[in-house]
Amino acid sequence: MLHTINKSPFSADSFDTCLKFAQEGDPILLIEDGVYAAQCSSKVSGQLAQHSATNDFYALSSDLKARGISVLCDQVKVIDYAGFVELAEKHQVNSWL
Amino acid sequence: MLHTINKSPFSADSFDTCLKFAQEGDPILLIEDGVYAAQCSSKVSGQLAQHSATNDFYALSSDLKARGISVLCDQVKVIDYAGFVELAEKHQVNSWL
Amino acid sequence: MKFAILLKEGPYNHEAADTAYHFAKAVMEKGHTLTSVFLYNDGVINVTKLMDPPQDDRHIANRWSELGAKGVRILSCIAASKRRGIEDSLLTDHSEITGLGELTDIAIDVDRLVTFGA
Amino acid sequence: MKFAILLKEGPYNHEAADTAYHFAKAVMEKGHTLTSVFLYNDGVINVTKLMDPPQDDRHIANRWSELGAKGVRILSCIAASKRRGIEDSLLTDHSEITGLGELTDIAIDVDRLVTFGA
Amino acid sequence: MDDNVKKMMHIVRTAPHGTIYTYEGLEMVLIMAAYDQEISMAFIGDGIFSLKKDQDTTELQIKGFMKTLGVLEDYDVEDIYVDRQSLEDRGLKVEDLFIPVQVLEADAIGKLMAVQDVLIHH
Amino acid sequence: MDDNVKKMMHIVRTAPHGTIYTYEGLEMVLIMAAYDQEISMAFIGDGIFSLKKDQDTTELQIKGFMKTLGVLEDYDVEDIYVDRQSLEDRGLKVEDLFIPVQVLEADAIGKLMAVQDVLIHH
Repeated sequence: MLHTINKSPFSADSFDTCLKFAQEGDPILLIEDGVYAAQCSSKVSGQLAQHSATNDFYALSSDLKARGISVLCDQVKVIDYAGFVELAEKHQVNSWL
Repeated sequence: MLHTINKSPFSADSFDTCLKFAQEGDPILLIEDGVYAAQCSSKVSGQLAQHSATNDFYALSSDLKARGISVLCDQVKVIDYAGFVELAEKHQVNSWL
Repeated sequence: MKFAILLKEGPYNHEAADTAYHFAKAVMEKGHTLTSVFLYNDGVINVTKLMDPPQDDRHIANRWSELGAKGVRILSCIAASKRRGIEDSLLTDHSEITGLGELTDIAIDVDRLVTFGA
Repeated sequence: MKFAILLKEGPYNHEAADTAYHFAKAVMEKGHTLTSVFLYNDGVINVTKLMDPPQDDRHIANRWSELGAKGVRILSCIAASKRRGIEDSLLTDHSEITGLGELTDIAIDVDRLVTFGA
Repeated sequence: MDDNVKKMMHIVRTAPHGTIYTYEGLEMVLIMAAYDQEISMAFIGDGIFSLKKDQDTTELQIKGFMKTLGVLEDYDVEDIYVDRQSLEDRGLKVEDLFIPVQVLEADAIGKLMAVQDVLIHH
Repeated sequence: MDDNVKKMMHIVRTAPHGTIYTYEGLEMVLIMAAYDQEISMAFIGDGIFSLKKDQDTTELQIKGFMKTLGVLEDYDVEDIYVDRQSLEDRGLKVEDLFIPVQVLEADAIGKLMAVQDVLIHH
């Protein structure tokens, strides 16, 4: 199952909640304000690093650029909308609004 | 200054943020989903109790009833819209959306 | 005292429009003047006369219209309205489209500008 | 594969309408079928033809209309539309108002129903 | 599995009344329940507040949804899951809820999510 | 104090682009700045992300607001405060921001709030 998170991990509970319910091996895609979780050296980067042992993290390129986020956590792969569709081909989608 | 908080303390940062910026003596009014902070025995009730030493807390009656919240923290005074207006007469209003 | 309201969310989707209305009524019942309700962001959707909620629910556009009839100016920001497809032809009675300069005049004029939103 | 989109927020106020559109285009570019975009909650505001954003910004209603012209059904939930003042006379080209039964049929029919919202 | 029967889970994550998501979410669930699909609901985070007993929106003058919650069972929506930790964090017990539910750990709900064909958050 | 001059603080608390609040908030600030009032801005919580350098919305195809941020000074909006803790929590430094700001502790910003005539959150 592909999980998408679209809210900032600093002001909403989507990031925490999604990580609680996602199963091992599920890919997690950060979109919209959710991409702030991909930036390194913040107070949530430890949490992301820890979960990267069991889940692959992705972030949407156009959302990163729009927000000027260039220094990412190592564990995050940057993809475009074509990559988003490819993940959605392989997995059902669970959008954590 | 009267501070209003209209979001659940469990899923948004308005409650925490407002408490950080409110000055001693400022009244704090919980409205809409903000009234969930008034319910006793939750994981945020300690925080409210602690701040009640320096700030008066109020919660809007119609919002409490709509949500079935009847067991409140001792420190919270229940008021109606007339009470809201009275607080706004005495203080400028800072709505922490 | 002179009050005004800034409402930043649309009807039904958020409670802000309800809270703003109940607060407005209480302000007037206390004998204060409510000069205006300024609609910004999705708040502009509050004044479409095409709104048609279920019979057993409140009609939010009619509430603003009712306050407008009592002399409260119900003002919808033009830039925000255009983005969301609100124009003069859609406006409920006693509401009008205006600019942010008007909001500034209101902010200067009143004793309390109270914001409701999400 | 067959895809459909459920869009739960209005235009401009939230990025959801943008994300949904870019995803829709990428789905079609990959050679998949996008059967429909179903608008719910404030999402119904996406299809008003009165939308008139600044010239140098994207025109979100036109985007849906453009997808509609390519055969994607652009569907606005009737109950949600009525609450927010969206009716047939306002609809942009290639969009229609329908019921939640239609969304259920879509959910049964497609391989992926992907939600965008706030 | 019958090709025409899909597993659809509705996930309620928002508190009631502050936003319309729970209300319009329940409208969606009732319609979908009329089709012969496997419908379930999960209440997570602030969503559990939507199940609280004694909600009375009369004074607030907005249409509530307690009646809708009450008829879910008649529509055969009987698989209703609640996240245990969400209850505990919010100081609620299962007795505080208006309808019968199954209280599960997050991991158990996550495993149920994993087998769904459609998931919609409200 | 001149009766006709009011202190108005605009408080930006939302991240950019995910919602329109910062964008439409800046539109409001520019208009208000044309009147002779004491306008200030405070960036708190996710609001500080709105000040991040190098935001490029071209690929996202939405209108950005970097130009608007750039002209605030020309409109005499020069009292721009940023909450220190919000920066630190988000792993940002003042050098990461697009315009000059004053970084203050929450309590200092709170004291500035206390003397305002009008406060608007975006």
